[in-house]
Amino acid sequence: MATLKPYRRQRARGGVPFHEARMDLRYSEADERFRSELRAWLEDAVPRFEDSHDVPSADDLAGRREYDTAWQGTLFEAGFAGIDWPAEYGGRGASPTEQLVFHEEMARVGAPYVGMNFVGLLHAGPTLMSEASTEQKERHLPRILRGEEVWCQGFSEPGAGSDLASLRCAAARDGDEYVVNGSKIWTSYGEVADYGELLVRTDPEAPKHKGISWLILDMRTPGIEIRPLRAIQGSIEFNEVFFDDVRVPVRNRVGAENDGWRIAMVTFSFERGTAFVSEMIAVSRATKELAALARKVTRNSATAWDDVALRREIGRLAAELDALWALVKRNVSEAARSNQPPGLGGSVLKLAFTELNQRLSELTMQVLGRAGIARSDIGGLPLDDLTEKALRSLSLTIAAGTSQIQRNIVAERMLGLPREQRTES
Amino acid sequence: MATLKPYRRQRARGGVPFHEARMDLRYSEADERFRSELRAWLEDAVPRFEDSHDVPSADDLAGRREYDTAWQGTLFEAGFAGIDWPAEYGGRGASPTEQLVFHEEMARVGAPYVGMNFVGLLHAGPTLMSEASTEQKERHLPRILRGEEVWCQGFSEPGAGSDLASLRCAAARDGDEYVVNGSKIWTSYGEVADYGELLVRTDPEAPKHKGISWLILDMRTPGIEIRPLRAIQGSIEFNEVFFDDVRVPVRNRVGAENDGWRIAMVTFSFERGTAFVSEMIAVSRATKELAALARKVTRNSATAWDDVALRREIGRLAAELDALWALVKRNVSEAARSNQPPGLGGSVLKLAFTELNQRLSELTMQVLGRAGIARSDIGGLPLDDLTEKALRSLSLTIAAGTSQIQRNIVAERMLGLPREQRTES
Amino acid sequence: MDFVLNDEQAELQSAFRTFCDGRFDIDTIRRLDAEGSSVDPDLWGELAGMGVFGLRVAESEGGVGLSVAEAVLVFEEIGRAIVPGPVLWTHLAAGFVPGAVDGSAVVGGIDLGDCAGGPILLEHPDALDCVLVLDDTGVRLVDGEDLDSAPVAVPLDPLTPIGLVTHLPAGDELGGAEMARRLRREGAAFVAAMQLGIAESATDQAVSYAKEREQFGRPIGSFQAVKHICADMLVRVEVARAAVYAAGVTFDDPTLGNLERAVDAATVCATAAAHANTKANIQVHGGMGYTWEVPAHYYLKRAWVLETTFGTADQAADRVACDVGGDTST
Amino acid sequence: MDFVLNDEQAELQSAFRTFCDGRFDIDTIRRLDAEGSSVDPDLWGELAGMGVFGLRVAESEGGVGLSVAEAVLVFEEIGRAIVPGPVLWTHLAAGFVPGAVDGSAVVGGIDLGDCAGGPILLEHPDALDCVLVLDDTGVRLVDGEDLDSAPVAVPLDPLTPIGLVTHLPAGDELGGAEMARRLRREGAAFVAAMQLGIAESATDQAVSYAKEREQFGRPIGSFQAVKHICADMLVRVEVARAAVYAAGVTFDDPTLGNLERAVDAATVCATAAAHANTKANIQVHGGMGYTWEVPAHYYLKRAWVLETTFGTADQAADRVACDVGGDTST
Repeated sequence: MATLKPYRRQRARGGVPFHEARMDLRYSEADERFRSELRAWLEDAVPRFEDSHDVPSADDLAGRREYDTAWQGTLFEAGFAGIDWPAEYGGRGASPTEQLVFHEEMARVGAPYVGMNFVGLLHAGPTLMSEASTEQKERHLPRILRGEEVWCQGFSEPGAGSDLASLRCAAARDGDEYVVNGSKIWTSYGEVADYGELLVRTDPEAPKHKGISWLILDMRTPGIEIRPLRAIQGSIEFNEVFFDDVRVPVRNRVGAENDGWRIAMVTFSFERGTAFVSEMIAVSRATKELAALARKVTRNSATAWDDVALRREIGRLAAELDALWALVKRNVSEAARSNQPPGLGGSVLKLAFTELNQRLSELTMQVLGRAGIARSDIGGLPLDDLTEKALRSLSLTIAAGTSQIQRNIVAERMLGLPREQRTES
Repeated sequence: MATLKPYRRQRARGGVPFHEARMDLRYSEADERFRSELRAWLEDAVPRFEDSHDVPSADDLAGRREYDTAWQGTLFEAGFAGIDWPAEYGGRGASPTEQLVFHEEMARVGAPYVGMNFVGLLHAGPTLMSEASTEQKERHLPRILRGEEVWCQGFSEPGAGSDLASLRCAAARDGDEYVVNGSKIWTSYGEVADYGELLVRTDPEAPKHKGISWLILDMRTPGIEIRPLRAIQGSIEFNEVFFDDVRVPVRNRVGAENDGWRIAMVTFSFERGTAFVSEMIAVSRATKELAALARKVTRNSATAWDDVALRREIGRLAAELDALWALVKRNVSEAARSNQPPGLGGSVLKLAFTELNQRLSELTMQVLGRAGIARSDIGGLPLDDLTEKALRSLSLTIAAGTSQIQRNIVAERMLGLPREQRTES
Repeated sequence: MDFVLNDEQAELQSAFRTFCDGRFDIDTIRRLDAEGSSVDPDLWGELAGMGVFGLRVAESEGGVGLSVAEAVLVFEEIGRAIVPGPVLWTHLAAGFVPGAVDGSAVVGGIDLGDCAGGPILLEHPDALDCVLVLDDTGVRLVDGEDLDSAPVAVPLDPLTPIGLVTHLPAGDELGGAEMARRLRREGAAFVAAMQLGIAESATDQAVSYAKEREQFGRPIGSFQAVKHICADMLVRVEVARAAVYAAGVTFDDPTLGNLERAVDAATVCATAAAHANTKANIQVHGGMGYTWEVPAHYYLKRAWVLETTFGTADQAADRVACDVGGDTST
Repeated sequence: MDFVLNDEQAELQSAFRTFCDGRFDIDTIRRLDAEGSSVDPDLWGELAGMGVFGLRVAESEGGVGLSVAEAVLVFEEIGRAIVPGPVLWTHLAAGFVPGAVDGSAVVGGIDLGDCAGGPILLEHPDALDCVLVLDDTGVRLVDGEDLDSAPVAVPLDPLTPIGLVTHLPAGDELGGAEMARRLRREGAAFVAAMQLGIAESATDQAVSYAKEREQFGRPIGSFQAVKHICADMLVRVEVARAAVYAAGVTFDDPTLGNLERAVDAATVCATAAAHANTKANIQVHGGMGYTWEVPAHYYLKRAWVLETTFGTADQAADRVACDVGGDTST
């Protein structure tokens, strides 16, 4: 008769201690040693950094650049920049799980956020590591880690959003230079960035995915004009960038000519994989703060907390966040095992997390009630922060691939449903 | 300077009393007279009918036919059959608003439901009135009204659901007969119906919408085989019907040969327009009963009613139902003004009402809690009725055009969005 | 029963829509935003000239003499055009606050029920001549000069500047609890009408963008995902419209049914429509949707402000539940 | 940290899935339904032989000696195959109710907390040798012979027959409040595992139907409306899986965190996944979905039964909220 006993015996025979062999959520001793070291350093470093640097306002781009890069430099000096980057570029060469510990500890003490180093550290850097020439890597990676180079992204165009591959920004070869004409949009921090990761069309005759190249763009090159765009929450978060005969050396191309689409896809897998670990920790904290707020805010004779419907939704969101955090750990474990960037699981995470984040925003506005019509802190309520987050959350189901596009990806690539009948010219 | 005053003055000048000229929810005096008459009759007729007829069980199809047609006959005798049908076919020739009053009063006293007369009274009958020959109308319409003819519907096929126009059930012309071969599905009460409204393909070569005809099928014709299908709630609600050389006289065709698709569309506008007026009244009553139930059901130390989340959802559903009822009145008013069957507004109503109905079901199961795992009345809880409704509600977003198809209709025909790229062979 | 607009009502609404299209087009909204002014004297005068404030005041008293059902049609258009300023409060005040009917007095207001337990916030504080104050016991009128408020640096809706009231004098009593109840009920109905207008405008914006914007070689409105978002927007609008118009008609003919419940149903449905549709409009617009390049954000923000004006949808749903359940305890 | 199944765990799960595919295929489910029997002695024996009841009992006591995390994998498959019968209660009883470990005693159970205020209902009443009864004060064992119940003519789930308990004797006390809490917590975790399996199976069924079924000349799964329904199903499954496996791992290593909260998170996510996915599966199947021609309805009904077994998702969410808010009052 069939039995499940062999599965127990087999393991016993293998001689591997039971608790090490199985699915495990516990950080390793090495991870915990790293945590202690980092925690000890942060305890001293964060207050010291905050004492010597004023937090700039959202509109002060130069100030934010200065602040964000200074913190990155501080991390680098202490050996905490690029936890999972190879040591040869100044990284720590540690495991993905240590990277996770890093995020946890940074969030725990409320250390400065990655800020303007976002594109360099999380998009361009990993792409260069995977696809660039040795010279390109040596030129840029250490400077990104040290906070000496700020990057921005030039992928989307006004006419090429969800259909990114239809981009038209053209790079015509002229000797050992490309001459770039066209425009890009959603380039965060374009005004103060040093470099941009730029997708251009190098072969207008080829099928749309086949004629694209990936360039390193020096943002100080003549012919670049920047028009700031105001985001829903009111601050300037991104720009439209216009290119008028902008000359980019051919040696700044990453990978082969016309192979840029494949390279960009590498970036997206990073973007979808771990990009919101920090945000997730922030949201987890926000859920706790919302509960505390709900217990304080009175509405008529009771508190918002006394409204079971609101309270239960806080519980639901917290429960789902716990689940998503476990899902991150699974994704990280898979990445660690396979030594590959996180895969399609990132789309699942993005769909679930962005929707959860928006539900949290709606709930926050409900708890705030009438006070939420103001965006400056009054009556002891952190309205500035909460309303800004609530408005900002509306971008989450759009930026970096709309939820509609993510559902297509999940359905077609993970579930194997037939591809959309899309016109691919 | 521009001013809105002329709009007031213009009306005053017109001499029409203010309260009669404007948008109005009040039934007319004629409607109210009809209501009094009907109410007086029902007060006596319903108990008398119920005394002399046992309510048959869900599985007793013959019994249900007998019961439903007997009630229809009773209505006819009293002059209350086919309120808005022309007098020449035995109807009352009254207005759509009186039809609405009829539904309200029937629901108010819990009179027997239309039941098996559904297809005849609400689908086939109106279609015949609009499209059939005088002879066909005279033959069938009075008998439908008197409860002497029960109809079923043979439109969908196993391979033609949402894509109804791809139907393949073939009718080959043989002299003055069609020879029908193929199968149909979802024919409610097929076993006990006298006639069926049948869509068949009469020109296999034509584009799919162009080769369809609409036939009156005598269900006693040889060659018809019926396979009952069990619905999710457990009872036999519909059938698959197989046709093996079934001969239908050409004179039983309604409208021109190959014009059946257009005629079927007429039916659908009825189906979507007023088909759920009775159900809506039933749901409104169910909401009230659910509130009463929630106030009785105890969960630990409190009642379900004490759970604000559940109570608020009851309030939301009731509020939305009020709105849908007003929407019905608007649709009926429009139909009365234009003397046309209800239009696309029916798709809006169907989308909103079916979803609301399912939310009510979910809420009902939540209020029932653990008791809902039983479907027989126990502990004073009407579990039989409530669980049956909850299960049955799952069909609502599918039957008579799925919600997905309804959204296509709303988007394409009401909002003018571009048509789906569907292969139309 | 004839629950569709009659010709005159349709003309009234269409005339006011034409007025708004001309005077409160999106460029004007952007200009007012840039100038930080929510009440422009010229535009306010034009609103007064149209009769918006005296819409329900008898002709003999300088008003237009329309019914609530017709005023609802006008407020639907005010919502559709996100007309800024304390239009609703001034309209509510017309008839008993001198100068309101012809707009010469700009009247704001505070429903203390909305602020219960939180800071007391006043919309358009700098533009007001006087302020109506409602609470459970009655209605008071406070002179704008006598009330102290600190400006809130950033309001949620750029076109609804906010002041934090630091001193609220007692003012003059205008009426008791019954009058407060009536004003709240009327206010809630007109807020629902504005939310309906916002939900409609969001639908129109999304649908026209979906028809124009191409991706993957086709208009995005040909993709089912976008198409179905738009269809659901229209469903919410039609449901809300039925509820809002029914509430208006019930005001004018209270024997039709429970007026409070009709208003609550309008609040529940119109709030849901405005909230979901303004969000869906942003989603359909993609990246552009969360910038100030397209007006979608103004609509979302206005809808959020209106959600807590004269009571929330949750409060309305709770009351409807109690009515359905025959629960008189709350 | 390595939060993926190791090879042996994957093999364990796959072996048990193969077993279920063979023994509890849909024809068997239909046969049991037709026969009105939820506990077939031969199949029960095979479950016992596989070690399902003694999964977590030490080998020295006749069990398999696996951990909770691994038992969770087995219960996920029990859910996926909608294996009928009181498998969970007998599993929970193994180790302290004689005969449970080898299936020779069929053990049912009642959590009086689930029935609070309502009728006391017992699943599979005719098949039980004895019944565990949990309440806040402890755990009792009642002999099946001593308990009176009236059969309920129609159960919600055709494979979960129900009896209305008319006489519930005191029985023998097996343990106190702490034991009751432990059994409830374990029970809730395994229910969540079964709901996960149901949600997965519903997704598989919907996806394969969407690939096969053609309308308008293409598989319905090529339409975005259907495609996105399926994508959302997978998202719910993956979120639920993370929560359910995390709860299992936390049982085995309680120092990882708050065990009650981990179980509650699993309940919230797995209940939502099973509820929404079984409903979505019916919608994707169209007309067929609400007939007995396809198994979709069995899954929906089982999911509904499990929703009120060892506490509801609402109760779990309320507890998580109190934990997040530091509210110890409830």
